[in-house]
Amino acid sequence: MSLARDVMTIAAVSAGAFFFLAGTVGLLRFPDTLTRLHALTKADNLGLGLVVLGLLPQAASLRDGLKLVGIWLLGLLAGATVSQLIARAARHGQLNR
Amino acid sequence: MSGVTVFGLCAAAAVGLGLYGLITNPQPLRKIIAFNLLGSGVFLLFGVVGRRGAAAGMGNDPVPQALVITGVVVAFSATALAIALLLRLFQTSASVARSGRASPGDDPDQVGG
Amino acid sequence: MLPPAPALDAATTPSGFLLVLSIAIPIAGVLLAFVLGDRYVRLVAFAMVPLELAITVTIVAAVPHSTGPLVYLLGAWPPPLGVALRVDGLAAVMLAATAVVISAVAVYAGAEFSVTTTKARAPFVFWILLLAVWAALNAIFVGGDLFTLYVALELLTFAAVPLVSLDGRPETLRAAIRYLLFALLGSVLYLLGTALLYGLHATLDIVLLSHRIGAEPASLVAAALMTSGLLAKTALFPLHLWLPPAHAGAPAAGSAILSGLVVKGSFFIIVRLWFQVMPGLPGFAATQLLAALGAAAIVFGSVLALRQERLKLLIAYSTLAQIGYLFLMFPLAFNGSGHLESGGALAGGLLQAASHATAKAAMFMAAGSIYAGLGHDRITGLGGIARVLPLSVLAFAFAGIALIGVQPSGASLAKDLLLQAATERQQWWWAVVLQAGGVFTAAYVLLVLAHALAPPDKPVVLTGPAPRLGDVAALVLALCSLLLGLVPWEPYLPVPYISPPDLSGLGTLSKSLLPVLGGVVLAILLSPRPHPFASSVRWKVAIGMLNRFRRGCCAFSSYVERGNGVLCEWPAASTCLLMLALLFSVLMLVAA
Amino acid sequence: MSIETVIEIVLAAVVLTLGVWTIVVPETFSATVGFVAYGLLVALIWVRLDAADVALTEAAIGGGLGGVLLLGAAARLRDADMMADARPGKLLRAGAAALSVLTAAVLAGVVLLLPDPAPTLAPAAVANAWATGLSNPVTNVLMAFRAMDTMLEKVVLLLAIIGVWSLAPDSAWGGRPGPRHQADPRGVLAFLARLLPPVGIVIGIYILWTGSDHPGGAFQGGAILASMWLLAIMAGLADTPLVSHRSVRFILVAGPGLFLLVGLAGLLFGAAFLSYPPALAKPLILGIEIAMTLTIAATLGLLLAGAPERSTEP
Amino acid sequence: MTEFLTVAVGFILAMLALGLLSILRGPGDADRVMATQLIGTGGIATLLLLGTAASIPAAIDVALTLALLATFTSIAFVKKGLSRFAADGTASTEDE
Repeated sequence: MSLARDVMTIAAVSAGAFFFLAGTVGLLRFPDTLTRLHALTKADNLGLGLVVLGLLPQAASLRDGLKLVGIWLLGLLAGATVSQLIARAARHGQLNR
Repeated sequence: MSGVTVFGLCAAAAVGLGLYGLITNPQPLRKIIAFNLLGSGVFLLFGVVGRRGAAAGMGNDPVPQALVITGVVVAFSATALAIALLLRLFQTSASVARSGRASPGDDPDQVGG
Repeated sequence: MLPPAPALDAATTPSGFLLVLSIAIPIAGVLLAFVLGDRYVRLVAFAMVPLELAITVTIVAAVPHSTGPLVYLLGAWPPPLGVALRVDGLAAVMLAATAVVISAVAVYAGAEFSVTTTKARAPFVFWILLLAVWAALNAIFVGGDLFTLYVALELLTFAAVPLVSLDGRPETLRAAIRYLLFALLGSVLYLLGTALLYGLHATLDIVLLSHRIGAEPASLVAAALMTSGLLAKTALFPLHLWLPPAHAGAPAAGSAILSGLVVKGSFFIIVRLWFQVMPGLPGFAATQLLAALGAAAIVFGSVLALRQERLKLLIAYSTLAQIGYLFLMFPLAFNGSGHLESGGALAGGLLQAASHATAKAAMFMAAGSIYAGLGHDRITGLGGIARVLPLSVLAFAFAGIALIGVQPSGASLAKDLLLQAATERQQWWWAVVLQAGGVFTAAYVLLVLAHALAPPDKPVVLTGPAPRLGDVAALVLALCSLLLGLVPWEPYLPVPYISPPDLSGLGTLSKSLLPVLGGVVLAILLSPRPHPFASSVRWKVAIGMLNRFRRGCCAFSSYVERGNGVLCEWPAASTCLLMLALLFSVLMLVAA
Repeated sequence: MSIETVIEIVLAAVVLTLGVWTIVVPETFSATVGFVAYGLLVALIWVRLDAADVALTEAAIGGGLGGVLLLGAAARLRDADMMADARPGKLLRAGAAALSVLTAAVLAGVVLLLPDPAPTLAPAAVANAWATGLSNPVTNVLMAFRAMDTMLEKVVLLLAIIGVWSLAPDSAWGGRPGPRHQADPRGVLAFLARLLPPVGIVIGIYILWTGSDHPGGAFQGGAILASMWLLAIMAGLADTPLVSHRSVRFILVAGPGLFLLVGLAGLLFGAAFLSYPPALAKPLILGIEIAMTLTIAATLGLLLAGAPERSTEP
Repeated sequence: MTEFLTVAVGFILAMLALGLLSILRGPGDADRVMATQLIGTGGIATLLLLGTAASIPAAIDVALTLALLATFTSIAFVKKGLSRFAADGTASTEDE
C-alpha cells in the first residue's frame, strides 16, 4: 500500500516538475508580456496542482489533505484573477514604458 | 559544511548587502528597502543561532524565534512610518514646488518655535 | 551605590513593584489618552505626570535603603528565561532627571498645546508622545535584558520621530526621515550584537551575561557592533548628521525632550554595556577612541554653535558638544588592572548627563519663549529682549551658567570628579579637554547673552504674549541644574570624596571666572558676525590688536563648517559608522 | 556533502541573488519587486531552519502587507528624484563596498566560531510549559516568559499609528485615511474581494487558534485579517474608517490594554506583573491573543492606509 | 522518498530562479510584477515539498498563507501603480 502511494507521489510530482520546466522555458522564450503571462499561469498552476496531487497520499491527516487542496484552489483563483489584472494593465500600455 | 552554516553565511552576506545599499543608495525608498534587507539578515542570524540550539524535541530554540517575531513587527512598523513620512514629504514638497518659491515655508527664519 | 556584580538577585525585592509601575503608568496614560481622544489628552497627561512623579520619588527614596539594586522579576520568571527589571543608583539618577525634565516640559507646554477646535492634531500627538517618551526612557533605565532594551529603544525612537515633524513642513519632514533612517541603522547594529551574544551565552540578561562573558572574539565583535549602533542613536561625532536639523526643527517643548532626554537613552545603554555587561573586557584602546571622538565633538559642536545665525540651531550644536563631554569618562574609569571601574569617573559622567538634561531642556524652553515673543530667533536680532522678556533671558542665563560648570552646578561637580579621575589615572590630556570644554561652552553661552543684553537697534515689538508660566518652568529647571552640585550623591553614585562646595573661596571664584574669561576671548575670535558692542570705542582698541589673529580663527572655523558639511552627508556618516564598528572590533581584538 | 546541503546552498544562492538584484538594480520599482520576491523566499529558509512560527510571520508580512506597502510607495514615488541625496562618488562607493564586505566577513567568521554545542534555552522553555497549558513554546515565550517585550512591541505599533496620523494635514485631522477606492462592481477585483475575504478570515482565525499548540498566533492571524480588510478597501467594497471614531480607537488599544490590565491584575492579586495563575493561564492568554489579533488587524490595516486625507465631512 | 522529494525541491527551485531572473529583467513593470505570481506557485510547491521531505507539518500552513496573499502585491501594483497623481483621490483604472 505504501509502495503504491510512493509511486503515485513520484509520478505526480515528476509531472508537476515537468510543467514547471515548461513554464520557465516559456518565460525565457516568449517575447512579450501577454504570452509570458500565459505561459506562467497555465503551466505553473498545472505544476502546482500535480505537486499537490502527488503530496496528497503523503498527507498525515484529512485536515492536511483538505488544506493541500485548498492551497491549489487558492493558487488557481490567484492565477486567474491576477493574470487578468496584469494583462489588462499591460494591454492598456500604461505599464510598459 | 552543514545547512546551518550555509544559512549563517547567507545571513552575513545579507547584512553586508543591506549595509552597502543603505550607505550608497541615494533614494530614500531604496534606503528603506536596504534597511529591510539588513534586518532580514539579522533575523536570519537569530534563526541560525536558534537552529544551532535545537534541543528538547524542538527543532529551533523558541526564544530567538520569539525575539525575531517581535523584531519583525518592530521593523515593519518602522517601514510603515518611514514610508508614510516619505509620501507626505513627496506631497508637501510637490505642493511647495507648485505654489512657487515665495511660499512661507521657505522662509529661513521659520524653522520651528 | 553600584554593587560589585550582584551574584544572586533571583528574587523580587519588596519595593520592586514600583519599577513595573514606572513603566506601566505612562503606558496606561498613552492608551487612555488615545481612546478618550482629542479633548481629553491634555487632561490625561496632567493626571499621569504627578502620579508618575510620585512613583519616581518613591523609587529614588527606596534605593538607598536597599542593600543591592531593586529587582522585579516579570511574571515571576527568573532570567535567563524571564526578564528582570532592576534599579541601581545610576538608574535612579536618570529616572529622577527624566521625571523632573518631563514635568517641567509638561508645565511649559500646557498653554501651547491646548486643544482648540481648529488645531487638535498637534496637541493630541504631543501629549501622547510625551507620555510615550517617559515610558520608553523608564523602560531603558529599568530594563535588565538587552532585548527588552532594544524594544524600549525603538519605542523611544517611534516617540521621538513624530515630535520632529510635528509642524509638517518639508524641512522638518526631511529631518524626521533622516533621523528615523539613521536611528534604524543604529538599532539594527545593536540587534546584530544581541544576536551574537545570545548565540554565545543563551541569555541576554545583563547580570547573567556579566558572569558568562569573556574575551571571546565573538563577544568583542558583538560589543563593538552594539556600541557603534548606540553611538549612532546618541549622535556622537561624526554620527551627528541627523541631530541639528531634528532638534532645531521640532517645537520648543519637543526639542527640550529630544535634546535633554532622548539622546540620554542610548547613552545610558552604552554605560550599562560597558560598565556592567563587560567591565573586564580589553577595551582600553577602544575607550580612548570613544573619548577622542568626544573631544572632536566638543570642538566641532562648539565652533559650529558659534557660527549659527539662529538660537535654536546654536543650542542644537551645543548639544552635539555636550554629548562629546559625556564620553570623556570612559577611559578615565579604567583602573590599573585593565578593569572598567565604577568609580568617580562614572559618577562624573552620569552627573554630567543629568545636569545637561536639565540645563539643555531649560535652554530650549527659554529659546522657545523668545521665538514666540519675537517671531524669530536670529541671534543678531536679540538686542533688547532682556528688557521685554526678562524671565526667558534669566532662565537661559542660569541654564548656560550651569552648563559652563560654575559652582555649585552639577556640571562643575561632574568636572571635578572627572578631573580627579584624570589625575589618578595619569591621563592629563583628558583634563585639558575637560577644561577646554568648559571654555567653549562659556563662549557660545556668552555670545547669546551679549546679544540679548545689548541695546536694541529699534524698539522691540512682541508678536505674542510672554508665556509667564512656561518661563517659570524653564527657570526652575535651570535652577535645578545650577544647584545639582549640592545634592548628596553618595547613596546613588560612586562619589569617591565628599567636599562641600565652597562658594566664597578665592580658588572657586577663579575656577569659575577662568572659563568665562576664556569664553569671552573665544567668542570674539570665532564668531563670524559683528559683536553687539562693536560700536563702542574700547572695543575698537581691543579688536585692533586681535584682528589678524581673529581672521585666522575665522578661517579655521569656516574649515570646520566645511568639514562638517561633508560629514553630514548620508554616505559619509554611514560609512563612518561602519568604520567605527570595525575599528572598535579591531582595537578590542588586538588588545585581547 | 549531503543532498540536503546542496538544496540549502541552492536556496541560499537564489535568495542572495535576489538580494544583490534588489541593491544594485538602477530602477527603484524593479528593486522593490525583487525585494518582495526575496521576502517570500526567505520564508522557505525559515521553514528549512525549522522555525515555522517565523516563517508564517515572514509569509504574512513579506508576502502580503510588506509587498503592498513597498510596491504602493514605489509606484507613487516613481520619478521622485527631488528627495534623493546626492549620489555618492565612485571612491566612496568602493569604500562602502569594501567596508560592507569586511563587515560581512567578520560576521561570517563569528558565525563559524559560535560555540559547539550551542547554549540554548529550549529545554527551559519546554520544561516550564506547564505554567500556561499551551504547547507551542514560541507562544509561551511571547505571552509568558517575555511578555513584557510583546506588550512594549504592541505599544510600538500604536506609536507607529500615531506617527502616521500625525502627518495628516490639520484640515483632515480625524478624517478618513487614503483615497476612496472605486472599482467596477462586476470586475475581477470586486469578484476577488467578495470571494477571498471569507476564506481569508477563516484561515486567519485558524492561524490564531492553532497558535496555542502549533506554529501560528496573534500576529500572523492578525496580519492575514488585515490583508483581507485591505483587499475589500482596495476593491471599493469598504471604506477606511474615520480615525476619530471612538470604536476605532478602542479596537486599536484593545490588545495592549487588555494585556496591561491582566498584567496589573497579576501584580495585585497574583504572583507578579504579567504572571497568570496556572488554572486560568490558558483562557487568559487566549483572551489576550484574541484582543491582540483584532488590534493587530486594525493597526496593520490603518498603517498601510496612511495618514487621514479626507476631512470628517463625507 | 525523502531523497526524491529533496531532488524535486532542488529542481523546482532552479526553475524558479531561472524564471525569476527572466521576469525581473523586464522590459515592463507588468513583467516584473509577475515575479510575485511566480513565487505564488513555484514557491508554494517548493514549500510543500520541503515540508513533506523534512516532515515539518506547519509548512502547509505557511503555504496556505502564501497562497492566500500571493495576489496582494499584484493588486497593490494595479491599484496604486497607475497615475495616482493625475487623479488623486479616486484611483480607479481597473475595468473601464
